[in-house]
Amino acid sequence: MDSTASATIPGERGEAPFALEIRDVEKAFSGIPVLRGVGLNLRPGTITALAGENGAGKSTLMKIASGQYRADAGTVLVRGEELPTGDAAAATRHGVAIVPQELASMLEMTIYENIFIGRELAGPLGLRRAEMAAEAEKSLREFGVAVSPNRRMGTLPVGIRQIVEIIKATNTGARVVLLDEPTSAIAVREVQRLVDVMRKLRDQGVALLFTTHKMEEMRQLADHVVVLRDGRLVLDADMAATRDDEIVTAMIGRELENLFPELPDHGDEVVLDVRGLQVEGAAAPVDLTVRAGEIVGLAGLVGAGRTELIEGIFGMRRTQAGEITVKGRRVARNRPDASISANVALVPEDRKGAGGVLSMDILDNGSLPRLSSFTLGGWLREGRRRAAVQQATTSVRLKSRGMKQSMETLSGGNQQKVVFARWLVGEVDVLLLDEPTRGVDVGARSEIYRIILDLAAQGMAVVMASSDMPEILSLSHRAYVMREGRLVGTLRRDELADPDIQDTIFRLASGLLDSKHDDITIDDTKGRSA
Amino acid sequence: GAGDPSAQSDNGDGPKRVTVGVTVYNMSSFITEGKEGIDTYAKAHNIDILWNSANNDVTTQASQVDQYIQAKVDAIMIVPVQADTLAPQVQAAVAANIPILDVNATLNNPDITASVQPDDVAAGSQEAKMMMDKLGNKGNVVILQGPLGGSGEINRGAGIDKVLADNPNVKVLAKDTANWSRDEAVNKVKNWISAFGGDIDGVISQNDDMGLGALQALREAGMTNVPVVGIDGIEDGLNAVKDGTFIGTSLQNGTVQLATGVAVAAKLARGEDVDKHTTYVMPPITSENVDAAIQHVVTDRSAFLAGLSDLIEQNLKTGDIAYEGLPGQTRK
Amino acid sequence: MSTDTLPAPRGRQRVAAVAKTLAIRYAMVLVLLVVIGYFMYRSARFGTPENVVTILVAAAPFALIALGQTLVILTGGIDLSVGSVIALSAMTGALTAKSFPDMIWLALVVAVLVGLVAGSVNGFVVSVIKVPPFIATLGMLTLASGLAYVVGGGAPINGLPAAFGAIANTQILGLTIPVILMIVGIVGLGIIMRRTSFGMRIYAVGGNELAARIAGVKTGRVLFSVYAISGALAGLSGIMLASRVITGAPTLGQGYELDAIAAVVIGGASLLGGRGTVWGTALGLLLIQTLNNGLDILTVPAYWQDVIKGVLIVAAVAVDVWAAKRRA
Amino acid sequence: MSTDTLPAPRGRQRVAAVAKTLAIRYAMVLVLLVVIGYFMYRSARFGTPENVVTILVAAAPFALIALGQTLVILTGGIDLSVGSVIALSAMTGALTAKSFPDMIWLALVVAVLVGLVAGSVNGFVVSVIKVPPFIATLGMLTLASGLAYVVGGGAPINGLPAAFGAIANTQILGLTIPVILMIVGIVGLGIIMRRTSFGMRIYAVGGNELAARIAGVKTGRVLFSVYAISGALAGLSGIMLASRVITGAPTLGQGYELDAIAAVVIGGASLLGGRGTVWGTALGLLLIQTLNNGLDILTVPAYWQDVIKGVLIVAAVAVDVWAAKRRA
Ligand SMILES: Nc1ncnc2c1ncn2[C@@H]1O[C@H](COP(=O)(O)OP(=O)(O)OP(=O)(O)O)[C@@H](O)[C@H]1O
Ligand SMILES: Nc1ncnc2c1ncn2[C@@H]1O[C@H](COP(=O)(O)OP(=O)(O)OP(=O)(O)O)[C@@H](O)[C@H]1O
Ligand SMILES: [Mg+2]
Ligand SMILES: [Mg+2]
Repeated sequence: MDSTASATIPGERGEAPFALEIRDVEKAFSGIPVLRGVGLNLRPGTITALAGENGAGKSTLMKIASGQYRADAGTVLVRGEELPTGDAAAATRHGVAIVPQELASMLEMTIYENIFIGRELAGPLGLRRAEMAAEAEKSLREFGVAVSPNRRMGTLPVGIRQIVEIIKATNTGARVVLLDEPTSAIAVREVQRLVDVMRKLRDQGVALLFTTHKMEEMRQLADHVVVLRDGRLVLDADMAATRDDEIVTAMIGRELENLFPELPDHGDEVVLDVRGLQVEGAAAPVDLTVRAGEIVGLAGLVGAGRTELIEGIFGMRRTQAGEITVKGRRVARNRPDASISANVALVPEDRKGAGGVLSMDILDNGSLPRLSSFTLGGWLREGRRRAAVQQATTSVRLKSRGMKQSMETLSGGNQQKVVFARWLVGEVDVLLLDEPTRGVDVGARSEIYRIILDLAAQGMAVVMASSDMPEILSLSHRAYVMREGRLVGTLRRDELADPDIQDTIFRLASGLLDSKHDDITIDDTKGRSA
Repeated sequence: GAGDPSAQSDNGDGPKRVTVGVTVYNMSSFITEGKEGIDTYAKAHNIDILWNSANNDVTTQASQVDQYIQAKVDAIMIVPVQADTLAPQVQAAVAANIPILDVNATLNNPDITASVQPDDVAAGSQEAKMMMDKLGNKGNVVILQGPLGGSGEINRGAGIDKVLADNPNVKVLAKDTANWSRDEAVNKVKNWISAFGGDIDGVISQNDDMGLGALQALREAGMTNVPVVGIDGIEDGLNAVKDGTFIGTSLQNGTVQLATGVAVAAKLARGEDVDKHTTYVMPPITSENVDAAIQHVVTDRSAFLAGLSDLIEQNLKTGDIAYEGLPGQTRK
Repeated sequence: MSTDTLPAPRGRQRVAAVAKTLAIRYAMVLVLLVVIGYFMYRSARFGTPENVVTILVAAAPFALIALGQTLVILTGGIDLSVGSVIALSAMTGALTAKSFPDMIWLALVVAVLVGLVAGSVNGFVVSVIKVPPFIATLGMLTLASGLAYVVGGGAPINGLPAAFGAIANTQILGLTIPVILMIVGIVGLGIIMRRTSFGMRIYAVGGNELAARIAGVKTGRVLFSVYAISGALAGLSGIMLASRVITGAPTLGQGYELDAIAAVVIGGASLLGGRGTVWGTALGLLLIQTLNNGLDILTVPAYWQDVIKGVLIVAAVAVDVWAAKRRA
Repeated sequence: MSTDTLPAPRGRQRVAAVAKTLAIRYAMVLVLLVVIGYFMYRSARFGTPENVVTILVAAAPFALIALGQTLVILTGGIDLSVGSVIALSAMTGALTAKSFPDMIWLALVVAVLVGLVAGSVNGFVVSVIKVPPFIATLGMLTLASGLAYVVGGGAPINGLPAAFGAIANTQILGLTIPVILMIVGIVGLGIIMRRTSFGMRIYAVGGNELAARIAGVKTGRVLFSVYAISGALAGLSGIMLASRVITGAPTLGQGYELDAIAAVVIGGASLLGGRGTVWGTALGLLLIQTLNNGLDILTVPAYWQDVIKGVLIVAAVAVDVWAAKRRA
């Protein structure tokens, strides 16, 4: 650990304790060390970025600091007081709040109940529900989210749930706030609100620690950066004094070339043709055509209906009308198994809820969608299955203890890699991606981009919904902006290179600009083969 | 059930039409046969029956009695789930001037109007006696009990214990409940065979079903000459007596016992004179009279039912309500 | 159903639309009303005030355990032991009444305490030792049922003082004490669940234990208390049952747990926890008890009653599932 | 703990370390061995081959339903109806045997078919109508139990031909048919669950139904089939029970569902689905049956048996929970 960071502080004003002090924490799972003597100090009124590859131990460290895990060795101190290890409620009482990476919401409860649980407002006549709802609404409005605080959490998309989690953690009056990938499910605009909220808290003297895989966010927010690699702290420095490539090198142990590879041209053959697809609850039917090798991006704000559209195409969400053809063959609607048979693949947004089966191991998760190709009369052909999954997971640089490791013990980013990699074991004609690199580290991200392009080059059609703007801009041949379940604008490749494009997209997405704008037309039918 | 009064309202000028509410503990073969007896008697004597079963739950039975009181039936007959219960319900019935009687198990309530009770103690003694005779008053036995705390288990057990007390040379190796059930008994006895092996000289079962389970367990262990005795005289029990695998049983003819109950209830409702406390003393069934018993219970049942009404009228006059003309039975 | 995309319906149509909305919203109420209507049509006796009281009296002991069960199920647990705890507390209560015939209130206190202790053991085993609730309470089911026999040496406790009957059979304003307890319990707990942080935290623990813990809820304490409450209510139910029939029997309450759980689930609660209401439970309870009573009044033979009840319970929930889809 | 940071333990220490690892890994096996050891110490008869067979014979009917239950529980469901389905299929089987005394095999076929139909109804109600499994199978419990009485007109079916006993009592290589079915069932299903796509899909549906569906699993079909299998196995169990004692009783199998579910959960399965194994179930079953047998051999009175069993089952699972924490 870098000694300069801690050396300067306690001296200044005598014995002023750190907001959070982590000393020599060690943690192993089944004998395999995950944290190997990590020490870290957070001063009040600072924001620290915690960076590292998938599986480096970031979440584990945060879970120990918030009392969810018991450390094997080492201590955690909050304002000089030692926390009882493995006691989440005690950590909360000491003023440590956390937004976990895997969102922990009470799905059957309302937004305001989720926000106020544990510190309910009550008077002599019992709970003051109206007051709680009003306060929740105010906080939601600060984030620019216009949903009723009385909505059930379970009915909300992941992005809004993430915002509610952030509100919950930042409204507790906590002195230490830990945010584990708070921006992974939200788009630029919400990130901006988060930045405002975090800065406000910092100015109030709160110590914040957050993880992210995005360099811009670290730059924008952090005063300080620490990097974990293989359970060891390898960098602890002031943000201002550190270059991006230093951070990346510290993280992945090598230098990274271009994140986004060159985008090759696509073919002419129509692979995916969606006509008049009416997703249940959507305002209007959608038409969409994707050609061989073409990558179509879907941009929009949280709740714009990108996920719904993608899920509708795949058959995971009910559709009421429309026609889907893949390579000229009609695919039955509302049947994921039919989509899979037609070589359509989906990497869903919610990897925990819809992607992997957490109770199963990597091997099973990796082979589940293509089970038929690994069986003979219903009996598994272990050798083939193992070889195929092994190859696919290696290609995404999965960090695991082997094929038999249970999904739920993988780090978040590694889970995402499995959910992506499992389609690589067989042929895919249409790849539907919903936030494909959510929570994936930079190294693996470039790997995944390369794989997507390779597959596209072999003639696959890709539809990619993403809140990561660079991803949309650099990786799509064509992009749509969605609002309220409709495609409200199309952007060609050349338009995507426009320096003002981010602003255009934002204005389209929020309805400040409508599709009659000069450059932007819904030109989906253009060039469609009759 | 014969619950619809209008269906059979006009029955000429027989005795006054009355309604009897019956609640039974549950449907068992005893009750099912008994219901046939009740329906036969009721039809012949201008009685409407309201019939409910309590699923072995005391409080359900309490609610059913409450309902009969509300429905203002002319008499209530209870085959109790549990002895010594329902005091408040009996009180309410008496307050409403409805005769209420317990049949087959006692409510042990001084307010009860009448009762028709089997002599379970005598039946227990009777089967234990048969076993003692068979064993020559010495040896080791195991005992299968009914559900603990039920009046059958308590009273039959008391009868067995009384006989055993007089037989110091007979040792009880084990005694436990198999809840009247054949499949529970087979495992229980199997385990006892593991524990005691050939030391078991006899099985005293508080009912036939468990005795038949014991028989199967003994057969599985190759112990074919261990005597078994039961109570109740169900079809398979009687057959076991007939083929010699049971040394005997005691016939508790549900058809007779429950029909007698309804007969008493109807007479009370009509204000007729009737013996209010009758006891059903189970006739012993051995190889000598088993054929006649089988005819009454199984093979010639319709003939037996045809004569049932008269039989009961006669029995109520003599007071020997268990009489059904088996060899060895004499009318007092 | 988004009514705002359609022109506002009027007159008849409007009534139909409103009716449909109500039907979807209150599907289970509707099912109950249909059942009640049928019984009233079939028997004049069914709707009499006396019979309504009979239903309530029969429902009361179930209501008490179903209330406790609601809390347990809301946390995502299950309490299989309530039936046996009823037996055990009835036996100990009866024994107390027999030993101290002048202090009948003591029997009440002892029975509730016994239930509380049994429930607390469940709570401890679930919240501290972290044994799955199904096993923890199944163990207690077996244990308490054995102890119920031990208390009476294998026999029921009879010959209780008549005053023992006063606990359950005393009437206040025409209602017996168990019925009053039931009404107070449903209303009181309904309010507690809506209006106190205790209630909200029960939902939270069932909804997502980790999230609740991170938010500072002492989840262990919440878990412990729901089982303790369930036990105490079973104790209360046990003494009421014993007092009603003035006897202590080790078979009292046997199998009641399934009926209690059924009432909760029919009432719309999820066995996964986090979803359900006290009102729903009351509704489920009423449906079951109405069926029991109505079928008895029609003197449907017991086994046909089972056939009908089995089908109707599934049908009622099927209707509710259907309606819930439209509600969402 | 992390072995690479510590010097490798040697000699004695090493043995102790290995023993500890094994103990943690196979905690439930260890508990079972301790129980067996105690009984062997207390009674010389316990360990005899005859008694082992006695245990197996008693275990067999439970094993069949516990196997079906394992599949159901792995999907996150529950099948409460197996006890009643046993009764219903025993009754219909017995009735068939009585009506066609020359075609005993027909009784077997009819019983299994009746079980299959009952299970299929459960499967349909759960997978298509989407009624929660608890309610669907509770409805079937009530319905089938009612029908079991209807079949016999309220009474057991006695006077069956002696040949009816052949179904369960025929011996092959010294083992009766139910025991053979149990062994084949455990081994066969154990293999199926590990080695076939069917087994894997069951785990997937139970682990995360939505994710399974997205991965192309026809979840409805999987759900349907586990309930159908469970029903058919209950049918088989029913006819075996009836044949063993040559009678059809509507109370046969009553309450067996709890023992079957307990065996599955003691074996380490989660009622939330996705976790558990056939071997675990076999182990849980063996624990319960060994207790039943051993306590009978020691002639412990029935109610004390309950007390002991209640405590031991919880203790066994507590040990397993403790070990599971260390395993992770
Ligand atoms: N409960 C567990 N059991 C076993 N291994 C675990 C468990 N939790 C985490 N691990 C392992 O610990 C390592 C660190 O995981 P952690 O979640 O801390 O990574 P992370 O840095 O947060 O990664 P990401 O960026 O993907 O979120 C991973 O290799 C993971 O597989
Ligand atoms: N997608 C599916 N979801 C659920 N069950 C399925 C699915 N596909 C097949 N099954 C069922 O799995 C069982 C085994 O299937 P089968 O014998 O056809 O082997 P298979 O063709 O190799 O299976 P598959 O190719 O689906 O892996 C059959 O009962 C079949 O109905
Ligand atoms: Mg992480
Ligand atoms: Mg989305």
